[in-house]
Amino acid sequence: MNGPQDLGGQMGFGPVAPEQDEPQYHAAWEARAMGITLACGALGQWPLDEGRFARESLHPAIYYNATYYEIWIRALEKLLVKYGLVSAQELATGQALPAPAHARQLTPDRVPAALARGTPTDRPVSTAPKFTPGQRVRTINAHPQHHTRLPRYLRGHTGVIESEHGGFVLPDTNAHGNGENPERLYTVVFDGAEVWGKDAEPGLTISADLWEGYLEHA
Amino acid sequence: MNGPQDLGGQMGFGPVAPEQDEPQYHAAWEARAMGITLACGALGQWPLDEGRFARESLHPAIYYNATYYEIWIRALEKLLVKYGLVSAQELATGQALPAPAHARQLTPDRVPAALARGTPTDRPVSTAPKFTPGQRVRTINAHPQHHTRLPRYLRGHTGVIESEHGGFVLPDTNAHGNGENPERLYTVVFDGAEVWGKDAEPGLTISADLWEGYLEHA
Amino acid sequence: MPHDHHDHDNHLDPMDARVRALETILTTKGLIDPVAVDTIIETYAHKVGPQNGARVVAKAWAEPDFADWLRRDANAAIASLGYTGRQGEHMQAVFNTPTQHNVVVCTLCSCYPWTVLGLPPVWYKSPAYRSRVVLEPRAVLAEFGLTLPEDTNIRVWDSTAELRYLVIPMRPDGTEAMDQAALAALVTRESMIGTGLARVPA
Amino acid sequence: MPHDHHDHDNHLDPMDARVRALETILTTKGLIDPVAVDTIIETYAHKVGPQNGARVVAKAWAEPDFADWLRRDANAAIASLGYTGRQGEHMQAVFNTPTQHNVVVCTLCSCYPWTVLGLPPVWYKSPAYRSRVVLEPRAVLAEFGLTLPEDTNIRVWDSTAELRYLVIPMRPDGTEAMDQAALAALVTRESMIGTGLARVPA
Repeated sequence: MNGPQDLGGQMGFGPVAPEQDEPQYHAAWEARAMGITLACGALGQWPLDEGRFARESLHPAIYYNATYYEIWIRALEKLLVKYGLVSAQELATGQALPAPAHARQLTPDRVPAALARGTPTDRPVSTAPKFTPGQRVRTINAHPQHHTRLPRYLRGHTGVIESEHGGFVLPDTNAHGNGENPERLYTVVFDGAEVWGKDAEPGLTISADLWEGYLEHA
Repeated sequence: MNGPQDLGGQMGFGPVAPEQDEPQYHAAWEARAMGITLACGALGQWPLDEGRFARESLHPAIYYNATYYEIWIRALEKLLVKYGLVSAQELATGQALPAPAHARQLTPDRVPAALARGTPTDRPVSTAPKFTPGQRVRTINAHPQHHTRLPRYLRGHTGVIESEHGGFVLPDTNAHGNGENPERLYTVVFDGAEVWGKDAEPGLTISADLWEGYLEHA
Repeated sequence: MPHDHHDHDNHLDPMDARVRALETILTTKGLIDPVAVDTIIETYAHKVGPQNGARVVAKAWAEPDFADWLRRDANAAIASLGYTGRQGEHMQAVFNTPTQHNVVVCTLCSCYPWTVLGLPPVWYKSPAYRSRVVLEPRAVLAEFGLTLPEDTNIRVWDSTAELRYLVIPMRPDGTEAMDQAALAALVTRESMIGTGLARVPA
Repeated sequence: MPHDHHDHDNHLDPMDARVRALETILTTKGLIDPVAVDTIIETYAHKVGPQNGARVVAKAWAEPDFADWLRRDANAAIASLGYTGRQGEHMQAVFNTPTQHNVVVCTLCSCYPWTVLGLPPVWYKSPAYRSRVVLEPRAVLAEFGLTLPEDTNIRVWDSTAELRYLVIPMRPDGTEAMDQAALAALVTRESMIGTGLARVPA
C-alpha cells in the first residue's frame, strides 16, 4: 500500500539529527514494548509481513507523530484483537480474566534458542530464474491496496540485475494470509538519475531486493 | 516538493465521510482564520504560490493532524514572520506595539472590489506553443525541493495534450521570489491504466493543467 | 481523523486562542482591519456560494446559447452573471454526458471555484478525498451514495494550476416545464463538483 | 519531531501506562511470561549489539580468507562467530572501497541487521533518514559529519526484503600493528551502516 511507511523521496521531515551517545531506549516502556512485541510474535499467529502491514496501515497522522516503538505497540494491539487473543474491551479497560498459559507462550528458557534461530524466509522454488545478472529490467507500475515491498519511488524504473538469491516468501500474499507463494529474489541496481531525474546527486546508485513478479524485461 | 500536500494515490486516510448539511465553519475561529488569511494576502507581500509552499512545508505530522484552516493559520504565521510583519516574539507573547495602518492594509470599503477582481495569473508569452492538442507528451521525472505543481503520481507518465491556455505565472519560481517566468499551460489527459497500472479502475482518465516545462514530446 | 473537526466546537480548542491572539496582533500593528475581515466573512456567507453555480447550471440547461458560450469561454459566460473574482479568475465548465462523468479535485492543496461554489467543504480539502479520488473514484463516489453505470467513463480533473472547474451536471428528466429558479434548486454543490448528480424533482 | 523522544522520559507519557496495561493483560491471559520479556531485553542489552559487527569487521580486516568468505557467504562467515538469528537470517556484507561508499536504509520500515548491530537507533527508523538518504545521501551524511570525496560514488542499499546488510568500512591507515580486539574498537555502529567511517587511531 502507498501508506505512510513508503518514505523514499518524501520531503518535509527535517534534518536527521543523530543523537550523540544515544541510549538503547529513551524510556523504560520502550524496552518492555520491544520485548512484548517479540514475545507475542513467538505465538506464531501472524508472520512478520502481517506485522509490517499492521504498522503501515496506521493513519498517517498517527504514524508520523509516533516514535517507532509506539508504532509497534499500536500495531501489536490491532493484531492481538484481530486474532482474538485480546479483546478491544480488555484493551480499553485494562482488565482481563486469568487464563492458563497459551500453548505457544514463549517461556524464558526458550528465549535464547528462539532469538538465535530467527525466522528464515528463504524457500525452494522449482522454476528457472526469469532474469540473470547483468540483464536490464523494468519494475512494474502497481499501486495495490495490499502490502507490498516494491517502494513507490522505484516503480516504473529501469535497473540492472546484480544478483539472484533463490526463492523467498512473497510478502504481498503472506501478509494477508494468502500463502507464502515463494518467488525468486533479485538485487536490482538503479542509477540515481533514472530514479530522480535531474535532481539526483551525481554518482548515486540505489539497490533494492525485489521479487520476480515486481520485474519485467526492459 | 514531495511534501505532505502531494496526496494523489496515497493510502491510509480512511473513508471520505462527507458531512450531511455541513455548516460553513465548524468553529467561530475558522471564519476569522479565513478572513484574516485573505486580508493578509491583500498586503501583497507574497503571491499565492508562496502561500501554498508555506502550507506544504509544514511537517507532515502537523499537516495530517490539522484541519485545513489550521494549516492556513500556521502557514500565515510563518509568512508574517518571514516578511518581518510580525515577530516570533509577538506571536509567542500575543503582545505587540500599536502601529499606524500599513500602506496596503485592506480597508472594509475595498473588500468587495478586491474579492471581485481576484488575482489573475495569465500572462502574455511571445514564444510559439511547443505542443499542440492531440500530441502525445511525457511528463518529466523531477523531484525538486522547491514548490512545483507537477504531482508525484503524474511524473514520468505519457498523456495527450487536450488544450492550450496561453501563458501563466510559473509557480516553481514565483513561490520563491524568483520571478513570474510565465510559460504556456496545457490540459493533459492521462489514461488511468498508464498512471496506476493494473490497479486502475476501468474507464478512468485523469487530467491535470501542466506548464510547458513539465512536458516533453513522447 | 486525528482531531476531528467537531472537536473545534468548544472553547478548549487551542486554535481558538491562537487565532484570537493573531487577529489582535495584526489589528494592533495596522496590518488588518477587523471590519474588513467581517466583510470578507459576510461575502462568503451570503453573496458568494453554490447558489451562484446553481444559477449558471440552470441557465445552461435552459438556454442552449448560454451553454455554448460556457463551453467556449466559461470565464466570460459566468462573468455575465456577475460572478467574478478570487479563485475563479480562470473558469472552465465541464459538461457531464451519458458517457462521461466529470469529477474535480485538487490533490496538491484545496483549489476550488470560489466564485461559483463559495468556500470548499471539509471533505474536499481532506487527505482522504484528495488521495483517493484520482485512484479509485468509483469507490469514493459510492461513499457519497453515487453509483454510476459501469459503462460511464469517469474523468477526474486535478486542479494543478489556476484554472477552476465547474461541473455542469446533466439535466434531470421531468424538468421540461421548470423555470430557471426551479431548475437551480435541483443543482446541489456536490453535483457541481462531480460527487453527486442534480436532484430529480419530487 | 512532533513528540520528540526525550518527552518519553517521564511518567506523564501516556505510552508508559499503555504498555504497562498491555503487559498486564498479556501476562494475565497467559500469552506472555514477563520473565521471557526480561530475557529478551537482556539479550539485546548485553549479548547482541554492534560489538558483534565490530568483531566481524576486525576479523575481515585482519584475515583475508575471512574477508573472502564474508564476500561469498556472509551468512556462514558471520555464523562461524556465533552471530545468528532474528533479523540476521540472510546476511550480506558490502565492502567500502576508495571508489564506492555503501549506505544501508530501510525506506519501508526499520529492517536492520540485529544479529550484528543489535537494535536500530532512533535516527535509523526516523522518517527523515528513510525519506532522504535515497534521494540526497551526501546531504544526509553531512549531518553525521561525514563528507566523502566528490569522486567517491555512493551506493544506497534499500532493505526491501529479508536480506540484511552489514557495511564493511575501509581499514584506517596506521592500524597495521593492531590486533583484532584493538581494531574492533575502531569500528563504530555508524561505520557499519554507512553513515560514518571507522575511527582513525589516536
